[in-house]
Amino acid sequence: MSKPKGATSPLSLFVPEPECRPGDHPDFNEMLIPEAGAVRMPPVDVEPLHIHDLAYSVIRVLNDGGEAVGPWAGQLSDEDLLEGLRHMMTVRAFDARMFMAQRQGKTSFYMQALGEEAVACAFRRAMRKGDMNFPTYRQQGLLIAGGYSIYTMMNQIYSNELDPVKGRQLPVMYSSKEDGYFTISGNLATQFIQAVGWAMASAIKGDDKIAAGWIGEGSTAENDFHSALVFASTYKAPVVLNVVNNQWAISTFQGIARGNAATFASRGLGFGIPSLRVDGNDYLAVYAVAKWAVDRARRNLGPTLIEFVTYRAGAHSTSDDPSGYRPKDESSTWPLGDPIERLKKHLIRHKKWSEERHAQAKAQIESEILQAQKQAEEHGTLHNGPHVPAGTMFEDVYAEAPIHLIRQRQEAGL
Amino acid sequence: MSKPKGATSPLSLFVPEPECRPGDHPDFNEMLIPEAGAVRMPPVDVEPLHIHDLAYSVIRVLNDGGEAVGPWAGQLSDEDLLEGLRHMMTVRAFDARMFMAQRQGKTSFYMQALGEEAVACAFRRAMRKGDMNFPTYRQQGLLIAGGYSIYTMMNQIYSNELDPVKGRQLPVMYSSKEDGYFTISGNLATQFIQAVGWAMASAIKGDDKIAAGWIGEGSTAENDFHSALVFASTYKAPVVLNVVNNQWAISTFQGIARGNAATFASRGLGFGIPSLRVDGNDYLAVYAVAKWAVDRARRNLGPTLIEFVTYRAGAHSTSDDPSGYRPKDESSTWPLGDPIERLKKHLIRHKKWSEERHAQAKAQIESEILQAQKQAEEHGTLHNGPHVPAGTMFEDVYAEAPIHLIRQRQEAGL
Amino acid sequence: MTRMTMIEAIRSAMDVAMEKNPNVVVFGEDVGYFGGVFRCTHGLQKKYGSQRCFDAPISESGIVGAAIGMAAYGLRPCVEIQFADYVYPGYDQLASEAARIRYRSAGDFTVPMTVRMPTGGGIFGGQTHSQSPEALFAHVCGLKTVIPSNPYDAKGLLIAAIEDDDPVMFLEPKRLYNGPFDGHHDQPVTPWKKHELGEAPDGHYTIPLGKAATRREGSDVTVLAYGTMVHVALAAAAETGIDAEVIDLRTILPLDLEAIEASVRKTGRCVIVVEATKTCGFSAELMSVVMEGCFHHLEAPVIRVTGYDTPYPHAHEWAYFPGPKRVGAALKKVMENN
Amino acid sequence: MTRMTMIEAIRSAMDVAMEKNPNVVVFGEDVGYFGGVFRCTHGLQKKYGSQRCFDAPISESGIVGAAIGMAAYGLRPCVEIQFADYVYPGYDQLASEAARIRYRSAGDFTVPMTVRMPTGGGIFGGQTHSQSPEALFAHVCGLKTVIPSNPYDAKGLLIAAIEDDDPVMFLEPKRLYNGPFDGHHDQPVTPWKKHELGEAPDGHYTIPLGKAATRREGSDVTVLAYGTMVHVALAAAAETGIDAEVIDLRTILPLDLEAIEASVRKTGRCVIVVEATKTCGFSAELMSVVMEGCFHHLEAPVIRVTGYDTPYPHAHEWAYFPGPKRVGAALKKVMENN
Ligand SMILES: Cc1ncc(C[n+]2csc(CCOP(=O)(O)OP(=O)(O)O)c2C)c(N)n1
Ligand SMILES: Cc1ncc(C[n+]2csc(CCOP(=O)(O)OP(=O)(O)O)c2C)c(N)n1
Ligand SMILES: [Mg+2]
Ligand SMILES: [Mg+2]
Repeated sequence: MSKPKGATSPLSLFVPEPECRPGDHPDFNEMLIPEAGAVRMPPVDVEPLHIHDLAYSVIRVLNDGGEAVGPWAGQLSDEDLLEGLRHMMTVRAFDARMFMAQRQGKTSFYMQALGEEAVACAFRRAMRKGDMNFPTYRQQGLLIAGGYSIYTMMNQIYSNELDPVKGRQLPVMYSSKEDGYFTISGNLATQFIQAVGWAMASAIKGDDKIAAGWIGEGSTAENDFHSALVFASTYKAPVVLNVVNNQWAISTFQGIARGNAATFASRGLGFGIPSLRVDGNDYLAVYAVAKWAVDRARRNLGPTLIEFVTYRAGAHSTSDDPSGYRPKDESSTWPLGDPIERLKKHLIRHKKWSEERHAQAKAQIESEILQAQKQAEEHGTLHNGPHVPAGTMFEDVYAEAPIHLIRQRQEAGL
Repeated sequence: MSKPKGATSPLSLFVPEPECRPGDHPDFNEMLIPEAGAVRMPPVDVEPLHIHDLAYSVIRVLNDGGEAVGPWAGQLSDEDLLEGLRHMMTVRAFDARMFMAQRQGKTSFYMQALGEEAVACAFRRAMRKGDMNFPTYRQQGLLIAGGYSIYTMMNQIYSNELDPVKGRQLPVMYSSKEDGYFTISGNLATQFIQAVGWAMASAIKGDDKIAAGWIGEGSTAENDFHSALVFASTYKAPVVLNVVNNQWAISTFQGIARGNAATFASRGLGFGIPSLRVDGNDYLAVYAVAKWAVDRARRNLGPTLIEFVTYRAGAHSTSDDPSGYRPKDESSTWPLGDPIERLKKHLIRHKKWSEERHAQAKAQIESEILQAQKQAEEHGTLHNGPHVPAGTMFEDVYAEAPIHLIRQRQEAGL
Repeated sequence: MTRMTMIEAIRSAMDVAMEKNPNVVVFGEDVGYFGGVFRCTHGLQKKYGSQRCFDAPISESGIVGAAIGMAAYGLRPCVEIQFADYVYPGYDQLASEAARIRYRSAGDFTVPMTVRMPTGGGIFGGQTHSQSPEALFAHVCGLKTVIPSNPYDAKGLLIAAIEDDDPVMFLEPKRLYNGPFDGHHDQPVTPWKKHELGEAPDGHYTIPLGKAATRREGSDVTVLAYGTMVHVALAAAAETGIDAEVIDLRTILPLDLEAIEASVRKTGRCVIVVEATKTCGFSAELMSVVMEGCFHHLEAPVIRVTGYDTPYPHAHEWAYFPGPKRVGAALKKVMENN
Repeated sequence: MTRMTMIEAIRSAMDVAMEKNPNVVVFGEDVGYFGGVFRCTHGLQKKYGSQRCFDAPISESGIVGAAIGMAAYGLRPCVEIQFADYVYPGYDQLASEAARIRYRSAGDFTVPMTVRMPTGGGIFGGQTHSQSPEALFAHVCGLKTVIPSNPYDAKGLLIAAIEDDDPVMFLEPKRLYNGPFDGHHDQPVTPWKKHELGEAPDGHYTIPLGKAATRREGSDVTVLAYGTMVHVALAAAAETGIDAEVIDLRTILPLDLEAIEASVRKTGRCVIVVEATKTCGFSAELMSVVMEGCFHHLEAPVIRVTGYDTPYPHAHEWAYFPGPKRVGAALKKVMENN
């Protein structure tokens, strides 16, 4: 083939890279962070086309001084906030304890939500009993803020004889229909479209329950993210679609999933879905945006997409060591701060809290957790047992065991 | 569970419905159709964020009077246009003939591009030898405008002894690497991400070839549409992503795939991909937009998403009868007219063409097609053969047949 | 009782199930207003409204994924995949989710969902309208898989599938929609209206999942088949004069091991006839089941007659299709072999 | 020659292939800068630049689909799926596209692509980090499937896979990455450095796809196995004292029918050991192959030892895993049975 006329210079592949890698000095100067209070609050029945800007900004309520400011402020009482603080502190302490338990060989695996506690904890507050979450492995805050028993969570983590899922799932893969917490999948993104289906079912039945789907920013690249948006958009499903952008997907920075787009929230625009970005480390902002979206869904106005801008301060899981791919001090330079510290500062400033009470509360929470842990360990840990009897592994494959499974179980002598 | 406080009215499922169904009087009054020439032409290296409006408008060149107007006009010579007209007329006549051949029992199946001939024909003109299309079953115009042999196409349609794909594929599932036409899949949307991969390969090799992916508006709901946008966006792949919105996906109107969004083009916005909508029945506009996008790709500026607004004037395929789901006269009320008529009018107005020459050309094209058809039928039709020998069905599963296939072939005695 | 085609039987099953239980919903590509490309859902939207029967976007993974969510809520979705060849985009939702949810949540959540899809060849559909992917479901524990061979069974099994508390893959041999095609493509097919199994009750009835039916009793050899191949096997038996016992498995998971074992132990010989490609297809599982349960009774090696391990070719439909000639040859061979 | 772990062998294979052919590119989730969660691609980005080794978005279907496009262009992509359990979103691209493109275009386009993925259990990974989905590839004609059991083979087979002109699924038993695990989870594993098959040439060599290896010659019974189960079978043979011939299939498609038939005809007995779930797994195909090729030589029914037909449970890893005890019992049983 002859060289075509007008040949241009050679192409080359663009491969996005994060601003810094181990050894570099992290800085987030490029990151757009509007002032707290700067972003408007539209009515929930706003025309989606009219709020494209909200997908490119960041809704924030708490300012650097710890004041709650702007149109999204003022929705929670001091009691609510104190409770919220306690929830976040519980998640953090629980995580620390269970991380340690894994290190001590009491289970196989653990995943923390360190630094992103506000997202799940504040969101949970905007939901009602009967609503259903379709969480990822990093939304333990939904359970804890919903009052679920940490003792039961530990039993699951230890796969012990009291594990409600009978030792079948990896640690943190909880399930509680009663508490609006859909059984977690090890397969990323699958639950996002299921949340939409659940919400469609609620609408079909003329119910008033809504669903919330959860996904990490890295997992938005998965195809199920698309089918969720397609179905949510077409049937105006009463669902809130939550993208937790904690900047990292194991070793992969968010630019690999985000590509050339400015934000993950903007992925919703092409579907006519109101899409908002919120400061995920700001308990008040998360709550206000969650409430807005939940109200929309409940009023049959359809889906909302929310991007929570936060930072995965810990390792991806106990199998991961982030020092191999990001600077050690990146976490401490994260410009949106720490969600617990920020809410604490706000409450102290308002004289509803103090360093002393905080320290006390922390100690008390830790001792409650220790208590629960001891109790749980009495019922077994992964490698030492006891577990539910091994024969139960043949159950629940189907409602009733078919003949081939009955035979296999007999053969196994279990 | 007690009724939660603040219970709202019951939800209900929204199921989009087209404006009219059989028996209704079709009207497209709701459809936004800007004047020809009204939409600006940005430079190819424009910042994607600055042209969001182009995803919500329609780029048009030919006005009702047949004049070419506005910034996207003036890119093609009269000779080009005369050739383009001939391409479109050939596609239409070819389709009519092959549709008939199926009805006469000479093959199993056929799919026309009636009413959307401009899309593929004009797009092809913007590409170069060496570039690669990843077409759907409705882009026969790419082959015909590229000078591919209609005789060979017929051999494929008849699955006869000269069929280049050896009778293995349904009619219209052509393949020609030489002509930049990727082997068509019966599975919708799969080729969209493959186009991106091909383009990435070209970039990796420092080549100057680009790829074009093709998809129907209904198929944008498929997940592969998403992975294509994700990969194209992340690696700035030199690819043009074409959505042919012909309003229908078999019996399903475009609102089921589009949902609450204003346009299919807008699906690209959340990926930072320049996204344009164009009058798909306007040969000049299609060419100009295609050229813009191809130039972008060739200059390593990355992907472009194009929505071609057109209308599937015929049945979905020979297996379909649209009178079951849409008004019979919907096609004739389609406001963007017929692509052949519009280009013809333009050329006549410019005195480059006449009704007589048009009639002559039509007759000549039809006789060429008839000629080719006779020749093809000498080499067989589906039910009467001859085909390539049946034993060839065991070939090309792998580069070399493994032992189990050799044994199966022996057993079959073929 | 009414004489019905398989399409009518399937439609009637959904109608009966929707009528009986308001939690049954039906959706899929082109299934709403139009009633499906094979017309299986025709009239359901009109009767039950567009909240219970509607068109879906072209997204098999979305269809399955949304159905899982609905089932977890408490509905009983019965969805259509337009052709079995197009189920793969939904395969992750089936294999990783639908099949696993009861187990991984220890029964906290369940997925009472039915996924219907036309399967198999014989219609000149080429490689993407002719596939038989049942083995890919059978290998995934947690799924059930049903493949009826006639209108009576199709209706009873589909109602049972919809009422089942687990995810059921319901494969409809499309070549049987209008009559009991036996592979003699050059002969007219008897319409279902003239076939005994074309008769079905109008109302509600079920056929239990996991029970095979003996279509022809015989003492020479057992033929294990399902779907279209049941009719091919019956034709081959008639034409060879070999006294074959033809077993229609009806559901391949759960599999009626007892019926298989009883028959093969009786006849001492077995031919397995499956339309799908050979390697690692369900024919292999049937081989294994016979080996494990009947080895000492076997008088000859079991033979598989299947589709070849190539994609389904368009022009060579009949060279590819495992028709009565190939099955007859296998019957003769298995009888010779001592 | 260097002593290497299986991870090092796999890395070395990619290194050698990339060095030799500039058209070889490597990508997948976390494989670029970081070098993969199992570190198999560690150092490749540094050596070959980010245009030839890079991170992919979390989209298995995108990874496979893009690789198909690249292969059609003329590259030889070797992509990683982080765990075999996550291949399902890419299954449509594999089954409907990669496997079909040569056939449907009559060789006009081809897909010389390798898809690597860690497979199997034994690491307390629970049901989504322990699966063995090879049967789902073996049933799809057009794909090849390789499962090595040691570093030497892994390197030679992976180079052969990358240089093969067809799509190859390359399953890496993750429990073997660091040593020849034989199922004795309560005993330390010999590291590869101390194992003869841990030694591999530094440079280029290939092992042909489709050739089995006899790991232990024997006359009592043939054991068919691959991946981790090869080591389990060897342990069971040693422990029972039964003179088993252990055949490591290495590639299951193409399958070395001749080696299987020769061995089973010699021994007259066969045990099939496969980690995957039983029903319709590759163990069923092996059963069938033995039935078809060796029936008249068999002195006892062939036995399958496999994973049970349940998802892979977390806490009951060792009750589930088909270890040497279960294999030993099968060996004894097959010897008793006459
Ligand atoms: C389908 C699938 N592919 C890959 C994985 C492996 N994996 C587990 S977590 C993870 C990263 C997810 O990142 P993100 O979505 O950002 O969530 P985060 O961990 O940051 O909360 C990957 C790739 C998986 N679990 N499922
Ligand atoms: C994966 C898959 N699902 C379903 C089908 C069946 N099918 C063939 S064409 C079609 C409609 C496609 O509509 P659209 O994308 O708008 O393209 P058009 O036919 O209008 O050109 C459908 C549903 C298929 N071929 N592949
Ligand atoms: Mg993340
Ligand atoms: Mg269309």
